Amino acid sequence: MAGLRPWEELPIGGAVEPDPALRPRTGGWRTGLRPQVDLDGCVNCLLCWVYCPDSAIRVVDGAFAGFDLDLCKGCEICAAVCPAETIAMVADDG
Amino acid sequence: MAGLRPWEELPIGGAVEPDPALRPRTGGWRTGLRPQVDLDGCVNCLLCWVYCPDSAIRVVDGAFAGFDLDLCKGCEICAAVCPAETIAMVADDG
Amino acid sequence: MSRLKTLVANERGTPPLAGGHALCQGCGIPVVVRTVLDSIATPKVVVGATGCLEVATTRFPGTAWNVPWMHVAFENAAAVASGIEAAYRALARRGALPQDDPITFVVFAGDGGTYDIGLQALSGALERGHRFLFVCYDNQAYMNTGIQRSGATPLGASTTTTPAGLESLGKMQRRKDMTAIAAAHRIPFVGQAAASHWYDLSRKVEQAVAAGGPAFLNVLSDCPLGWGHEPKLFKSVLDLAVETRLWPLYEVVDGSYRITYLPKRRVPVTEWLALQARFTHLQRPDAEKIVAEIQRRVDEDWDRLLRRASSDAAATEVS
Amino acid sequence: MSRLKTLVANERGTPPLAGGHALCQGCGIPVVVRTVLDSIATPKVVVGATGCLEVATTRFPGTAWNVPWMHVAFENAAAVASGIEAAYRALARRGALPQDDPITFVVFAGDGGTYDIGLQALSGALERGHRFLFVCYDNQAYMNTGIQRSGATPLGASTTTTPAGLESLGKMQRRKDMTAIAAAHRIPFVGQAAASHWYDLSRKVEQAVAAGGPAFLNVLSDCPLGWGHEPKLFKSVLDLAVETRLWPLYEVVDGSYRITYLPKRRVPVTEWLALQARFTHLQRPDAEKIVAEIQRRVDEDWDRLLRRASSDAAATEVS
Amino acid sequence: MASVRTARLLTGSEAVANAMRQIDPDVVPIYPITPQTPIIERFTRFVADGETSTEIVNVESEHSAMSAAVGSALAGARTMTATSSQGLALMVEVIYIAAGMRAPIVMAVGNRALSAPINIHGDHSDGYLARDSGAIQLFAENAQEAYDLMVMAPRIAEHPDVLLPVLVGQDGFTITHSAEPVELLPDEAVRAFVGEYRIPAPLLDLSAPRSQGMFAMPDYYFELRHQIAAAMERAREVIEEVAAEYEELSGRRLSALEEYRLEDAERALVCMGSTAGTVKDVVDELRAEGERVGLLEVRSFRPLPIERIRAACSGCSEVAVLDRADTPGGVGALHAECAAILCGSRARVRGHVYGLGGRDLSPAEIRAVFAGAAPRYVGLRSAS
Amino acid sequence: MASVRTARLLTGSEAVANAMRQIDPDVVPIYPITPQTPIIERFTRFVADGETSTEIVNVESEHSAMSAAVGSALAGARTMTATSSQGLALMVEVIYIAAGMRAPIVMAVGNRALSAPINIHGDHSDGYLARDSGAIQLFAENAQEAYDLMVMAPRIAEHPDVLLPVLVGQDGFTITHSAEPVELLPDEAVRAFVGEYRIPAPLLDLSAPRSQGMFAMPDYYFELRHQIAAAMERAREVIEEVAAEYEELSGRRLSALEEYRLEDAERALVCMGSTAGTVKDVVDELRAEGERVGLLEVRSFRPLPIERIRAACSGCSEVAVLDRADTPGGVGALHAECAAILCGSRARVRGHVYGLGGRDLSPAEIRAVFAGAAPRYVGLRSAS
Amino acid sequence: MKEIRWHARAGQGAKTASQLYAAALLQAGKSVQAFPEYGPERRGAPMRAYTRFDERPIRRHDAVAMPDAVVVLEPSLLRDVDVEDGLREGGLVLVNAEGSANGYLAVPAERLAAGLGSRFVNLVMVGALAAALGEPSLEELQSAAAALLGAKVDPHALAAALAAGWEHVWRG
Amino acid sequence: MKEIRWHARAGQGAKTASQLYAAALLQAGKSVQAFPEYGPERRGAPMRAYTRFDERPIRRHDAVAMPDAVVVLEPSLLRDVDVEDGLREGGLVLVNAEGSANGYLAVPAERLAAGLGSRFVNLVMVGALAAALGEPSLEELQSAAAALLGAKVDPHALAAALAAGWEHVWRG
Ligand SMILES: Cc1ncc(C[n+]2csc(CCOP(=O)(O)OP(=O)(O)O)c2C)c(N)n1
Ligand SMILES: Cc1ncc(C[n+]2csc(CCOP(=O)(O)OP(=O)(O)O)c2C)c(N)n1
Ligand code: SF4
Ligand code: SF4
Ligand code: SF4
Ligand code: SF4
Ligand code: SF4
Ligand code: SF4
Ligand SMILES: [Mg+2]
Ligand SMILES: [Mg+2]
Repeated sequence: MAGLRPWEELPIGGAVEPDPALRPRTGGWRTGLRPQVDLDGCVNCLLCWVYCPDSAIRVVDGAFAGFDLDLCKGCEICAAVCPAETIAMVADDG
Repeated sequence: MAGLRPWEELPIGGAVEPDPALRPRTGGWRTGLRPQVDLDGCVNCLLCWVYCPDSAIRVVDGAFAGFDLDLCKGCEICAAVCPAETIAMVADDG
Repeated sequence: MSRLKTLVANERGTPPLAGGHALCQGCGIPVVVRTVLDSIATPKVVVGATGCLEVATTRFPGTAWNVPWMHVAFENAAAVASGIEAAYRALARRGALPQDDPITFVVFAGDGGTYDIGLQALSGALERGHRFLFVCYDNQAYMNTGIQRSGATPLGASTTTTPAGLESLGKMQRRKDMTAIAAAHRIPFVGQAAASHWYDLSRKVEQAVAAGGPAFLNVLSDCPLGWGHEPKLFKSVLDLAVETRLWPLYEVVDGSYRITYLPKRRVPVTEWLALQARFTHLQRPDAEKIVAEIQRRVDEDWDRLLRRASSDAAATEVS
Repeated sequence: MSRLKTLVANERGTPPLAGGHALCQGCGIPVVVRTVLDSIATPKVVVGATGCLEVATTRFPGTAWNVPWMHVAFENAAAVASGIEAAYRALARRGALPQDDPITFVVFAGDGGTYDIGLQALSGALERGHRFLFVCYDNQAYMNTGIQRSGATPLGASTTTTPAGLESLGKMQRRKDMTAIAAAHRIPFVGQAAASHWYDLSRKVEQAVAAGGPAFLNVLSDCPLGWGHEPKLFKSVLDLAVETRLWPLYEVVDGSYRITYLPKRRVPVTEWLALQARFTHLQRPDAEKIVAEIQRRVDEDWDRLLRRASSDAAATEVS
Repeated sequence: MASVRTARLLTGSEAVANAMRQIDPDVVPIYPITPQTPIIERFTRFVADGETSTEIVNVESEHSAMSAAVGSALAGARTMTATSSQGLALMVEVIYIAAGMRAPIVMAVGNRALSAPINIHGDHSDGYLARDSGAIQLFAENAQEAYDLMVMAPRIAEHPDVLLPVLVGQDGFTITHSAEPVELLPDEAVRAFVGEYRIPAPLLDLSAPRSQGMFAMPDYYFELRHQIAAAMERAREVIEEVAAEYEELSGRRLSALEEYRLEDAERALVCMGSTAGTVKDVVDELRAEGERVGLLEVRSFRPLPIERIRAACSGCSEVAVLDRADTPGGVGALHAECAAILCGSRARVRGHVYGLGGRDLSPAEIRAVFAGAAPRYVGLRSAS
Repeated sequence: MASVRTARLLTGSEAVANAMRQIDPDVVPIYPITPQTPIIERFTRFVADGETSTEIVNVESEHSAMSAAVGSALAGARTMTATSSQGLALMVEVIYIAAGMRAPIVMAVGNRALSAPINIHGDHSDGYLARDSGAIQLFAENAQEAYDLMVMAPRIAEHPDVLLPVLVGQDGFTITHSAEPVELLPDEAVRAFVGEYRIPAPLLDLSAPRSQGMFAMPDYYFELRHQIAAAMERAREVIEEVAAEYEELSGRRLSALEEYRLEDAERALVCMGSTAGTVKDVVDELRAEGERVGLLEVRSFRPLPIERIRAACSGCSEVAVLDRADTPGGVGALHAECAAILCGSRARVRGHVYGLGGRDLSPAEIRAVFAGAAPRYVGLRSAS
Repeated sequence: MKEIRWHARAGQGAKTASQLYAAALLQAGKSVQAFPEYGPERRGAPMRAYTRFDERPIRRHDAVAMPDAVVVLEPSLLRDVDVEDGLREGGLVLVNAEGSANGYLAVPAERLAAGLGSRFVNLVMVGALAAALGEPSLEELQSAAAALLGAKVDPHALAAALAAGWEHVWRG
Repeated sequence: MKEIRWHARAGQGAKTASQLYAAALLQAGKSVQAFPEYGPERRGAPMRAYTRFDERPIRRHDAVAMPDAVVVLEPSLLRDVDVEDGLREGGLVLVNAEGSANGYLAVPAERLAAGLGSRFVNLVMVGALAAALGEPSLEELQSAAAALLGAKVDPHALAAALAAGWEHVWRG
């Protein structure tokens, strides 16, 4: 338990402020497949964004802008719900 | 606390079998009035029996048979519900 | 045998609940208990929640109960009954019951032990389908501890935890509709009854016991002390609750609503309020709105009930 | 702005619930949470019951929440929210709030924390009229502890406490109808929704927040682990629950029922069952009766719902 | 003890309800249970009459009372409640949580026996049930002390080094329902004494959104939970600081421990609550008879004033500890802890259990305890 | 410890579920909570497969689990259940009641820390919470003992002189989830060992209707509640009787207290549960190094084998007591009670708190405890 | 120290009587204590209350075992209850009754109250007790009653009831 | 005593591996212990399990701090987790990987399992570990697997997976 803080340094009652650095990098949880988009086919319906359980769909200026693979757990939901069928699951080699 | 039993003599878990002798004689709770019936007027509807909270209406062979003044608390409900108006509340002189 | 004769017969000898208990003069609870238990022909086992009934009938070493009776705590009567009923089934299956008679399990709990602190145990038991009859004697407040508001306390009532005062007009929330909540559990039988209407109550008990699953009865029961009226007004005050449509008598059988008593004319709720000291403050000028609101809700609820009952009746006819 | 744009806008910057939480791959819960919170424009304060959502988002010292969030225990989320809301009102009255923004209070609890162990606290809070939105993410079992049956588990489902086995066909009781139970509380807004139907859900959230009193939303949320299906079937399996009428989408506004989505055709429940490993044993010949019973109850409940909705609609038109 | 001249006749419940009125907390979740009910009844009447502006939350169970209190206190509102017996037992899960989340809730307790059998009278079983919870527990000797401790409680609970729930106990009926002379401080004095409610991380502070009530694995649980023990240590000093300040205001000193005629005592009796008053009379009598006896009245059961107990008994050869709660199959709590504290001193420590479920303790029985002639269970009717 | 040859690899949970299968109780109300859940999961699978004929009651909360258990056990059916942590806390009100009503319920406990913060790992806080309840509490050292104690438990609970709930504790995860060699007795042997369920006043006996769970005033409460303490005294002997009989059957002796190499020990350590195994290894090491050390493993926390503890430590000059639960502001339970027991002996009694929320206790730390070099809170990360 | 025991039926105001008597003594500079003894029984059931007073501060909280005086608000209780239980040698028993009652000091409180058109039988008995024990003064009683109950009831009615009992005994 | 640490993602069967290895050793007459280490994280998150074995009865229940061998079922963990943490001098690290992996002993368990048409990567690694440590025998492993998992899965498939791992290492 090296690196863990002693009791004197912990916040009162364990109340914490959010610190993104302390969140697990859940991209590592993927088990072989990752989503890939063919942007040409994207109609910007953002249904992938709505239904992604891991907030791994990036939206910039209201438009679909790719995947956050640090977060994406590879569930394939985006691929399944994309009405344009423009998301495919591909081998996760990285 | 004279007359009370020692712990060794109490039933397991305090489970008791009913013993009428240990019930309070609630007739003593009356505060001035007791019910009196004019049997002539009684139509044997037994509504007094149904609505007496203290089980103080005697029924013998399916017929109204007077009050159990050891139990009657003098609430006047019987008098109020008697459709024949044949129960009156009278001074409770002993 | 007439229903009344049956009741008398069932109580003969050792009545399930004996006189010589310590409930208040004129309390409505024993009327409910006697009518319910006398309407059941089989042997009965009774479970009680903490409350006036329990406290005033079982001071050690005496008891007013001549039937097997168990109390564990305030909030868990339905769970205790679940355990007893499960034991009964387990022992029956193994042929290990002390005797063969079929037993009817009856739970008595006040509105506090039903609407509030006992709701969860009840709801769970209803979902699991234990076969018992749960009877709520609803006197609209925690009476045993001295008249505190409960989920059953009606809008505007003064209680010791919602006292009318310089800046208060009593309880400011409507009562929970516990009968509707029980009905939403879709158990075989749910009924709403009143201590004043013995025949209706007795008939519902009979149906409930026959229903073959969990049954719930919500019985309005007066508390002269907490409502603030003379004991002798027992029947008047309950009758008025029914006649004003404030406490409709109805049943929900397998999910279908049926009104079992149709009041003749619209009696304004003010007549009911006027009988009880807990509503005295509603005669203050600043309380007019509350009274109107009470009436409005009574009307609205009654209309909804009529609607449910008539559409359910229509469906039954069709099918 | 379209509803979707609004959601996107509300999540921009620091999303209320951030990615990088530890819920399973493909879990439906975060979809519910995001849609609900993104549909609310005001600042939000969130209360959570123990369950997958809580455990997987708040391992000390990290948290996935960017909004004020509190968890106390499994069974008391509604009571905790009552206290927070009461504090808010008390401080507002005294002008002592840290800031002026109006706050929306949202509670998230699983079906276990809503239908079962959390029911009583919820019921009490609804009766008292606290102003918060209680969202049940209903995945039909205790998932956090490893898929045990809850009051929400449907008839026939195999769970680790109602396992299908040589002498068992899974859970033998129907599920509690929690939406109807909440509706029986006569609060301003009750809704039934599904994680798969984001628009319907989002619209209901908006209505619920605007309702000006306690609001309850029962949202079907899938659990690929507990239901036994591939994560990618998220939408298919939920869609089928809706289309089979097993999980109707409807709302109860001020006591009146309204169906918000009418499935096009009658899809048999077997289609829904077939997708999920928890129902595999229902393909055994001895399970035919159970399947028929499931279908019968779905039909019966749907008919009743239609009836309620149409008679309520008629009444609204009249008045 | 109040000076009789300026005192009013109040029950312990009324005294505490008045303290609450004067403190004017923001939120008070309530649920009735004998014998604390008169507290919340009296207090809601104050609210109904506009004498305080508190938000009352009429919850549906004690579990919810404490849960609502945690939510409210950590949201940023001064929060109080009250309970007894089964109510405390039902909410005890949440008392532990309140301590762990450092919620400075003040709760009046009308101490009462636990079921079964059900009994509504006084003993300390309910307080004992929460003795590991991390809540501070103070026991009043009489109605005046119940009032005084209730006024001190928010200052202790909310002290930045403490931030723990404080339970102010008074014996059921014996204090809750006994009318005694009670001197109230002026309303303004109480308001000034308790001051504003401040906690380090109010949930409603939107500028710093925080997650509260976290999940902790073995890597952090011990450290997080240890905050409570550390806060308790500090509370020992804080209680004395607050007591000193309160003495300046009221003339009454409510220390965690009261040593009564213990200076040169050979034999000491240790107890809590209303019994202490009766014992004082007996001590006076025995002293008059030439016996070197004294009383150690524990007012703060949690934190227990360990060092002071050791010091106070340093001269004693016999110490009899009275527990008003039983520990079947084990050693009574106060007895065992005093034994641990005095282990190694020259004192022989004895334990007695008494007064369960409202059983009276008579001066004659107290004399027997001092004389070493009392059985372990004092006042129990036994065939032998 | 199982003989490895005939043993199966089972977790503590599986071992206990198997004991339940063999006992085949009539009614088992269940509610899931980590880490006991595997017990009820495994057991319901036995039921689903027809390996027992138990009536499972899938309750909606632990409060109801214990309530249903009281109803069932007193109705006349052998009844078991299981819980942990918050579940035990939520039902603790009813555990007291079960004891007072003399309901011989057997409950498996996967001991776990209490919130807040929420933590699912092992410590003894939950058991400690119920230490005054009147329930017997046994703590297993490993999976084998969990099984053995579970088989013994009905005999203890249902003994006519006892009639109390029995909690069979095993450390969360460390035992519940650790697979170890476990020897099961033959099914018939277990059935014969536990025998038929008999209680003096079954509710379902219509021939003698009784009222149970009465209201008691101060005139009778003390006496009624005292039945528990008296039954606990008797339980001390009953446990040894049952242990002796069980030894004949199994070859394993599970006494209320195990003295490990204590004969001539100068320094003793006292602890409960899975830690005892690790301590035994350390004792062996230290003995090998020539140190006169030993272990006192408490298997029966309630009733605590008071006389035997006194006797076992009579020769020791130092006794270190390890509490796997904290008592903030007070003295640890086992520490305090051992101190009370040993008060007057020549032993210096020290207390340590360790292992909260699953914090590991290493052999090195145990050595430090023996050496008197460990801090009060062993294993706590501290800045100082 | 002096100790009084009050016997009545629940609902007859024994608790109020015990407190009022104490309040008046408190005004008179005494140290006091007053407490009721409840059971699960309801309105109508026998119950007791107690008053203690002393020159020195009262600290004890044990039960009143040997009262110096007993006041019986409800004569029918004489049937069921041993009102003399524990009474000190030479202790006083005051009973609400006409004429004489088992040789106890009878005060026709029912009648006296009725004569005033009031229900305050309990106050009549408090007045009677004060007269019998010689403390506190009628004025102290009346002013304490006004303070304790005056918000709900006309102080004159209170004063009259107290006076009626006081005078009945005083005049002998 | 020997101690093994297993690294995997939740759902990949590390707990089963740790128990199976222990069960086989138990059959072989050893004293054993196997336990997982859980967190709140779900399927996909890193987790650990442990196996202990010894000639003498194992009584200790402390954590495994210094394992003699580490088995990594999921190669991607090497990125985030220090698999060598606490490893004893000369301790063995077995990784499910092709070719070599950071100098650890690589077992292409994914490929070997796939080659058998099975998903039992964990069993392949168990076989490999047994071969590497020289105990228990493959037969003991296979019979333990049949006893532990045979009710749900075809024992031949289990045996094949174990053999594949065992042989891969054995053949070197
Ligand atoms: C956990 C718990 N909380 C509170 C109480 C105190 N208590 C006992 S009975 C009661 C009120 C009962 O009210 P209700 O159920 O309506 O029955 P009634 O008194 O009206 O008969 C209360 C608050 C208790 N016994 N247990
Ligand atoms: C009093 C209490 N009992 C049991 C538990 C254990 N427990 C924690 S979460 C949970 C299941 C939650 O189920 P649900 O509410 O449906 O949420 P989900 O896990 O499905 O997200 C259980 C049983 C607990 N934390 N507290
Ligand atoms: S769902 Fe498909 S079409 Fe819609 S935004 Fe996502 S990628 Fe584009
Ligand atoms: S695969 Fe799943 S987690 Fe990844 S982006 Fe698509 S929906 Fe999100
Ligand atoms: S109610 Fe009247 S008429 Fe009817 S039985 Fe009674 S006395 Fe007779
Ligand atoms: S007066 Fe009341 S108690 Fe007496 S008989 Fe009539 S109804 Fe019964
Ligand atoms: S208080 Fe009310 S409910 Fe209770 S016994 Fe008296 S009248 Fe009946
Ligand atoms: S177990 Fe089910 S509900 Fe829980 S996180 Fe996993 S998928 Fe979601
Ligand atoms: Mg009630
Ligand atoms: Mg769930």
